[in-house]
Amino acid sequence: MVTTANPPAAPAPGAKVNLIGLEKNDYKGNPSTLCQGCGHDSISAQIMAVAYELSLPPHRIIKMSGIGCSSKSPAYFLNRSHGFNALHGRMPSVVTGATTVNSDLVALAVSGDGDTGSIGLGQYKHLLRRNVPMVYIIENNGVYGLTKGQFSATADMGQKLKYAGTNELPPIDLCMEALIAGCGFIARSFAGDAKQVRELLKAAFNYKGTAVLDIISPCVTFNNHEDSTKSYTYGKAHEERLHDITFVPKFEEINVDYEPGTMINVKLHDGPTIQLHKLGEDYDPTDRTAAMRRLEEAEAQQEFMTGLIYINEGRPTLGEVQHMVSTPLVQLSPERVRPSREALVRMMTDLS
Amino acid sequence: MVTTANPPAAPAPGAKVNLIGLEKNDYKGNPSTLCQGCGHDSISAQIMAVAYELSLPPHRIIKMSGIGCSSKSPAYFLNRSHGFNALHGRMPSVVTGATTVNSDLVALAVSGDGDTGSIGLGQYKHLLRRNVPMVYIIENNGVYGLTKGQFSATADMGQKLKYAGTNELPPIDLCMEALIAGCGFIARSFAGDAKQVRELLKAAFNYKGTAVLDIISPCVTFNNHEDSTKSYTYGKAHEERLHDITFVPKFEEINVDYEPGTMINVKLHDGPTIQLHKLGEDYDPTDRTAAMRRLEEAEAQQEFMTGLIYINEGRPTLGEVQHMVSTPLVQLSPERVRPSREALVRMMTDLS
Amino acid sequence: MVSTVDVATRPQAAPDRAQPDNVNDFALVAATVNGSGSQTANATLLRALFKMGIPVTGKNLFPSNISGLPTWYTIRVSKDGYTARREKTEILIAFNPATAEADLAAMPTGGVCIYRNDIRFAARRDDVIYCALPAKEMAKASGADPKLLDYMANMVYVGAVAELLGIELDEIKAALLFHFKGKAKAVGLNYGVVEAAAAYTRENMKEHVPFHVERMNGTAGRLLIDGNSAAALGAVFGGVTFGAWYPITPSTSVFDALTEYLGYLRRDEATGEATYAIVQSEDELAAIGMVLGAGWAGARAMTATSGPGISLMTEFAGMGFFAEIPAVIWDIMRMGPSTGLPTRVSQGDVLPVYYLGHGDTRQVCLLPGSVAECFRFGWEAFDLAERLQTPVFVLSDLDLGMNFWMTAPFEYPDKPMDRGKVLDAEELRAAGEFARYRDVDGDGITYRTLPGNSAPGAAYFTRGTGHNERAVYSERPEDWEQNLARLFKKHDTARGLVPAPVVDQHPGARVGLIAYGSVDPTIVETRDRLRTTGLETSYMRLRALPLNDTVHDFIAAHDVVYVVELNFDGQMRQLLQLHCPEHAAQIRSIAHCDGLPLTARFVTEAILEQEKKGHRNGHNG
Amino acid sequence: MVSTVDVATRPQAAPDRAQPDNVNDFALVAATVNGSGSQTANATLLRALFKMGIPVTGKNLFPSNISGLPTWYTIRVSKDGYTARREKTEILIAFNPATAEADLAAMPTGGVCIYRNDIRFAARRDDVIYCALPAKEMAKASGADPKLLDYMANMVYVGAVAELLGIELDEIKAALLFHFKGKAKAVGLNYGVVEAAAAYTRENMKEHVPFHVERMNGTAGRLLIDGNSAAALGAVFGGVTFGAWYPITPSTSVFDALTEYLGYLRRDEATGEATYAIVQSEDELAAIGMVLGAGWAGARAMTATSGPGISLMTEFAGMGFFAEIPAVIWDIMRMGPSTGLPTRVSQGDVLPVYYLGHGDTRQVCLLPGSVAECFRFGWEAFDLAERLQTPVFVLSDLDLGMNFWMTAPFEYPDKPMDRGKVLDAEELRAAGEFARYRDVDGDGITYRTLPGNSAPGAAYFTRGTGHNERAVYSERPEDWEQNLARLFKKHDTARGLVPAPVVDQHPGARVGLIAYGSVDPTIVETRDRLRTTGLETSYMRLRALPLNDTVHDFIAAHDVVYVVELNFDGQMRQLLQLHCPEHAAQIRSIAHCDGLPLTARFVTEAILEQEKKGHRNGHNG
Ligand SMILES: Cc1ncc(C[n+]2csc(CCOP(=O)(O)OP(=O)(O)O)c2C)c(N)n1
Ligand SMILES: Cc1ncc(C[n+]2csc(CCOP(=O)(O)OP(=O)(O)O)c2C)c(N)n1
Ligand code: SF4
Ligand code: SF4
Ligand SMILES: [Mg+2]
Ligand SMILES: [Mg+2]
Repeated sequence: MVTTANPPAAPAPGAKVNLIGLEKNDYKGNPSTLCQGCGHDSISAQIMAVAYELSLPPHRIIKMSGIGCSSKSPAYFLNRSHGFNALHGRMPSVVTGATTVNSDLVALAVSGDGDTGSIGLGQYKHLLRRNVPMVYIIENNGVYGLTKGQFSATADMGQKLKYAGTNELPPIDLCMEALIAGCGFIARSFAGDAKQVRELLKAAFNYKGTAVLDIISPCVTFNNHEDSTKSYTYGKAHEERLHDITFVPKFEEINVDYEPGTMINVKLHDGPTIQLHKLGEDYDPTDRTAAMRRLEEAEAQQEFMTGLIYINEGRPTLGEVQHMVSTPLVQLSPERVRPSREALVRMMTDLS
Repeated sequence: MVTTANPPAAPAPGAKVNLIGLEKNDYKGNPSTLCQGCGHDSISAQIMAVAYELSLPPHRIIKMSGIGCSSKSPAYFLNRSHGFNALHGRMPSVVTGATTVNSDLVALAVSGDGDTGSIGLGQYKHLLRRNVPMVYIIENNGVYGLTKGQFSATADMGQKLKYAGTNELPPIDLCMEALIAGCGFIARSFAGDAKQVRELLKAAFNYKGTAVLDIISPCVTFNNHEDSTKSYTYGKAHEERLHDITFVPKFEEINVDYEPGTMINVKLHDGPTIQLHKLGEDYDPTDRTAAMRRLEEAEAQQEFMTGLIYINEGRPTLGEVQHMVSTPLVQLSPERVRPSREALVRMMTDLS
Repeated sequence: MVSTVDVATRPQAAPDRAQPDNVNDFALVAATVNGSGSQTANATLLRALFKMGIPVTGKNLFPSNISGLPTWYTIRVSKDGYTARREKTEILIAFNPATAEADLAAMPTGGVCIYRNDIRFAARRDDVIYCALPAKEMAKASGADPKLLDYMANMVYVGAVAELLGIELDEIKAALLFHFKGKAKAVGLNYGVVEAAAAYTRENMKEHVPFHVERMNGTAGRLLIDGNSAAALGAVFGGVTFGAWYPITPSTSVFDALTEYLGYLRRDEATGEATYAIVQSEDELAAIGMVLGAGWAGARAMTATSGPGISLMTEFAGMGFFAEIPAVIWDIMRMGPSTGLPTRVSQGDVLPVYYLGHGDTRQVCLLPGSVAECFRFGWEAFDLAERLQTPVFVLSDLDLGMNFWMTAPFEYPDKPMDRGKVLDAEELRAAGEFARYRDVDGDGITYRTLPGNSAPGAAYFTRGTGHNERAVYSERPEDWEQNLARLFKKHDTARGLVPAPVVDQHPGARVGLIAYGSVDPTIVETRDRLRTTGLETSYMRLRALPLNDTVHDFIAAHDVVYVVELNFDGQMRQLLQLHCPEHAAQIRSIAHCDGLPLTARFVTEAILEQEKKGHRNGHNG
Repeated sequence: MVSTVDVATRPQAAPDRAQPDNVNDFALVAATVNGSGSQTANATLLRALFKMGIPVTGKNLFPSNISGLPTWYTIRVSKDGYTARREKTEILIAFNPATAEADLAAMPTGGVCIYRNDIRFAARRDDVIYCALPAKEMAKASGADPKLLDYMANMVYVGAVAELLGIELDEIKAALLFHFKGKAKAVGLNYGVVEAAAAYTRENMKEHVPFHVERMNGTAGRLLIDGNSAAALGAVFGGVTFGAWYPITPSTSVFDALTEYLGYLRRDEATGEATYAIVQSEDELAAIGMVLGAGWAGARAMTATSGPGISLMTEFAGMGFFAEIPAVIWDIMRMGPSTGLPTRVSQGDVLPVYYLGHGDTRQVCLLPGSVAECFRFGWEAFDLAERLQTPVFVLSDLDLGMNFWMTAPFEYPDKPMDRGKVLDAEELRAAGEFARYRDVDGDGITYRTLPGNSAPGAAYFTRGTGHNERAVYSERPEDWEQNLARLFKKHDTARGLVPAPVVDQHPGARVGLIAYGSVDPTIVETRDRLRTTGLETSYMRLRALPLNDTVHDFIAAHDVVYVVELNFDGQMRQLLQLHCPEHAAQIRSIAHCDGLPLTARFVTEAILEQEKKGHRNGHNG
């Protein structure tokens, strides 16, 4: 958890600041060049809000992305964080390298359904298998926005698009893919559901492994007609929340108490809690088989289900299985990484 | 189905021949250069036997593979079939092109766990999504044989190897991957279980879409020690058959009758039947959710379950969604593929 | 309301009445916001001018973005028929507040600035003529659906420009009819705005505009089309049966057009079923894999991509070369390295594609220099790929591929399809013997069979590993050496089969120019300009790689040759120096690459400068 | 039983007793079956000879297969210290029935054929000396575990060879001790067989063998090691902290060794925790992606691969060049194109790697010519990559990487690590201003900050798209042009930073030789041979790309230079011609590539032949 990493700086007189003395403005990015109303921009807004609320030190965040409208969006938030706009579908490998050598960094990745589900599917699956510590947001609009409206691998079967015609292939469910790849934090949300996106993001930032957020994010230019399951209208009309989710930071007391059975508390590794308030159904996101069944159902019934689908902090992260020294590798002194003259002599004698 | 495609040739006097007048020898390949006792060789043997039994015309089979010991094996069977030893992990795309332009061909692909599960995972998943008509055999030994014993993505967690040390990552289950990718024929078997491999292969050759056979095929040189779940000894000791499977060609009458409930008959699109004789459990391989649950269980309990895990011929194949003329594209006459002089003139006037 | 620069303040520089107007020889640029539908307005102007018989070209300079960023569309009218880019644009349509200031500043003296009247210029120049248009009001007045207002606003400048330059309104109407495929309602709505804007301009613009167009006979029998559509149409007439692709700018429109044309021209009359298959793959690696699989099985298969996709195809490209599988790959070049500038042009993939693949590879490349050649190479590439049994790369670029160019109607293929050395079952039974990689004819090209061939001995094993004549894996040194030597012999055979350079040798010229692809129109204009300075030049336009001997002769015939190309590293210059080491030092590079097509002015000056200092092309290795 | 060619049938050609024996100047080849454990036997012989002070090299010619196919292991003993491959092998150990016939036929007259007595030669030559060994029986007699019988059978030839050539049994024993890391039981078992075989040979072999070895002082203070281990060790002393890789022959042993050495040398004494991380990736695309991510974050990161992996890394390589990210990529070159021959050597990736990536790219390449240089470049590559902020490719090959070579002990890095232009928080606060891609120092190399830097303004956005000095996306022509021009300026800066060529200029020599990498030993021997024919030569050994001016001077100083390399296309010759166009025609190519290391005989003859016909290197473009 990184919220209190930095000594609070002196707040600008009068300005409203967070725990580390930063203002909302310190989390801003460049003006967006995306289309007016693009779902991706509303997600960017939530990212900025959450980073501020959680008092994340911007310099410890790295913004990672592939290629696409979605992957452009890191330029539109957190200007005080380093960013890496990688190659199409290859962001996961870059994050793996960066986070492994510097465990102090908090990786926030933004990708698209094409970037992750089409060209990037292999890297996505192998990243999840390694449980690389990061927040992995998929801004899922069912099309290739930046190349003007072709079907992506998450487009629904039978869906029609102006130029691309009718999609005759079944969609890839990136949450199900994550689940069977051993991912321990899987959520689906909707760019139109700001509060849920925010709470899920907070939880994700506090999860120790790979946290996947598959957020339906309408492409207003190429895939926002009523009959598209990735449109605002469809989303607003059909979203089915699994629960109401609230993130409670570790320093906040939970003193309200609820009737038994109306809420599930999920404690995270270093303190904070995710509160899941029961809605229609009984759903336990810590039960992997249940999650699988529920995803199956939702797909079969074309149900737009959102919320925290699965959470489990049990698996070790890639960093953990590397058995590294606690100091981030990039901070090791020359002496610790270049063995001594004597060591070389020893090797040479052993070899001769 | 291709069994009676060719007019029977005149059988060599005295020689035992199949329906199309070919001898066992006509299905042979070059001598194998794999290690003595390699599981891959026993699978090759079953392929030759089945091709002969089903009277498959060799010239209509294409042998496709990637790179690896497993991928070498097509050189060791069916010398009278064209073969394509593609790039590491990229066989699926090559098969997609070849079968789409010539629907007369029967694609028989052999890959390895590294070829399919590591470098090839993306192409594997997208091929399955398209439901390309083919038999896709994965000779799964949990290691990279040809590069001398590194862990592949299907190696069990905690497994130890001489050079590679201990595997700290969870295995990828290529059957589960196939299932959620929409594959309609998914079987797991064991190179040591010749009969089951044979019957599954017969069924696979008669299935209209992508038929996946994940066959545990021990690497005697690098991964055959007792404590390896991919060893002969382990396989022989732990194999759990879901059922006894018998393939019944369409021209054979099924006249034995079994007590109700002891057998499931699965009819395939053009006549033949797969008979599943009940063993310990009630298992219906046509129920997708059940299949998913069963795979989950097996993985959780580290159970070595074999048999026909899932079958469903419902989904259209890639060829079907292309709405092509019935003649294979490669057989179309020049007149049918080069429009007329008049057509060009028309286009030119439309454009000016 | 309209600016009328009164006599007192009229700029000295402004054209003197005595001086005749500029007729049919100027350029205009429409500065708009992308996604606002200005493409229709620009296409309408372009087509109307074209139909008035005036030679035109349109170039779209657009951002890598979907909507909201600046776009510039330049239309050059040239009575002399020049179609290269031209720096100077005398007429500015300033419809983008974000860039209006800079656009105005960039105008030449005496130019005309047609602008949206809600734009306020901070630094108003007094050496240009202004024409303000109440675009928003007129758009509203049109009664169009609110969603379409921006779009309609652009029609306002169409009307104004037509009025100011004298473009015939009938041609505007005809262009709209063409654009909207005859849809009366759309045409009516748009044309209404155009007429109103024309009328408004007529009444309010008192100032004389010293530019106008006059009907002439410079485009008779020709049509306007973009290179990517031409390429797709060529492929359709080349009998393409399989296409696999992954979207990437600027190649996407190749497959958009291909899908459209195949739909018209390649369905069974009776059943409406397709005689082709198109697969949108998960990435370029899969796309070329599918294409090689299809080509191996005997289909005419193609893909189209751009730089990043080419990089991803590297491993398969090497396999195609080594396993000898026909395939056609269109590379619509954009600005690299890396993701570079997706919407800017370059010729930066020549060297990397020629050597694409690790180990010793040489790829065959075609270099179309016009939309007509895009069409021709569209079908010819298949003949070459199947004849040579190798991948054939067609290197077009964004300028040629995505912009409209004038052309004579395309010529129907002048030869039947060449399917290359394929033995069918009968031929094989007759021949008796078959070894996939045996050089029977001595041209390095061997015979192949297709899967499905029922003759005994037809089958062979295709592999990227070393093999002997019978396609069996072999580590024997002789087998490797012989096979690779044969592959390079085949490469030499290719020199004679690929389209030869087009040469215009000027008797006694000291200086030769070599160029290729979309740079051609620039060279045509450059040579005329050089001639006026007294410098006569010869010109060789390359149309393919590998190079052949005519290149030697051309270079040998001149004291110096300038290789003009749109990349940084002088990539073709390097290949020419390697091809003619004995002339390497007299081959000079004029390589420039900033995302824009080369202009005749730039090339002319670059050559004259080098001629002055006679400077030798230094160490570029 | 043993063949004793009696006097009557003794071949004329057989060495005349009068003639002295060949001492310390011959080669032997052990023809065995791979997977049979003959590597231990061969390594033992090699090491024993080496420890007797006799210069040796061992070359393993193995199949791309795990077990059952023919393998040949050649040991050359050379009192003169030559280590290149040598065609002639006077002593044959024929232990593989499958190849025995051909192996025998290939022997020189007067050679010695030591064979398993169960092998029957159809065509038995009478101009060689035979020594038959009851290998199977002796293996059984050893009482070893049946699983180990093949293995023990190989120990039999070790004993016989030792006896026949006079290799000291103590050194054999010492070698076994070294091999089995002192495990007494294994040593005892093997040595027992060796002794028995030696005794058997002593008793049964009556024939005089005209070859023997004598202890000398040619290897004092040196050791034997393979290039891949040396590379790994160099990386460890270079402070590598991150490695990502995907297995591929012949590079796999780089990471095997790296993992082993890091385990010894780079764990925290107290906790035993690692100061490094190694990830086996899912493919090479991911491997280089991880390495770039780590390099961007500030780590010294590397990967190792071979041809096919290089092809897959193309897109990321271009991005590394353009986004300016340090990375070290070892390419252990094998035979390409395509999958080619995984267990055969070539230098076929020079040109493709130098230009790796679409668009205008130029990669920095190091060319180690010895195991000592593999070690040195192992650490120096990181200094260069971080100094130049670009991927650095180290082009080794299978011969250098997988075979044992003699070397002096490696020298400890002679300079502290150069981490390049990295601004930390303090420096940045001091500097105040920061623009990621601004050329402050005029050397084309700009300053970078690492993620985690807390100073305001430290953050920037890394991208493969066009950008301005502040790393902001830009389509401005000037921005693109300036940035690319700076990248090429940086490339010129690199010319001065990479290891300079090693030159041995012979006063007045007409002929110059240029080579690189594992071809070096061949050139050393070739020059001696040429000298005996009266042809003195100069020699320039290239150690890196880009090339620098010393190359001009060298070429200019000679009438003709021969570029000797192990590929088909004369790849370095091409780069040299491009680097020195004014000398292009006097640069000749001696390129040969059949999977085997070049021999001095071949190169000598090739040069003499070209010298005779003075033929010029024609059109290779
Ligand atoms: C290797 C490569 N292939 C193709 C492209 C072209 N391209 C850019 S973005 C994109 C698709 C993006 O779709 P998605 O990830 O869904 O993002 P969106 O624009 O929909 O947010 C493609 C195909 C590329 N940049 N690189
Ligand atoms: C692009 C590429 N990377 C790496 C290799 C090296 N390689 C050859 S086979 C192989 C792994 C094969 O493993 P698997 O598919 O499981 O087959 P097996 O040998 O185990 O049957 C690898 C990594 C290659 N040939 N090509
Ligand atoms: S095209 Fe679609 S995805 Fe891209 S910015 Fe516009 S709305 Fe967003
Ligand atoms: S190494 Fe393993 S997989 Fe390869 S042939 Fe030998 S036993 Fe089979
Ligand atoms: Mg998308
Ligand atoms: Mg395997």
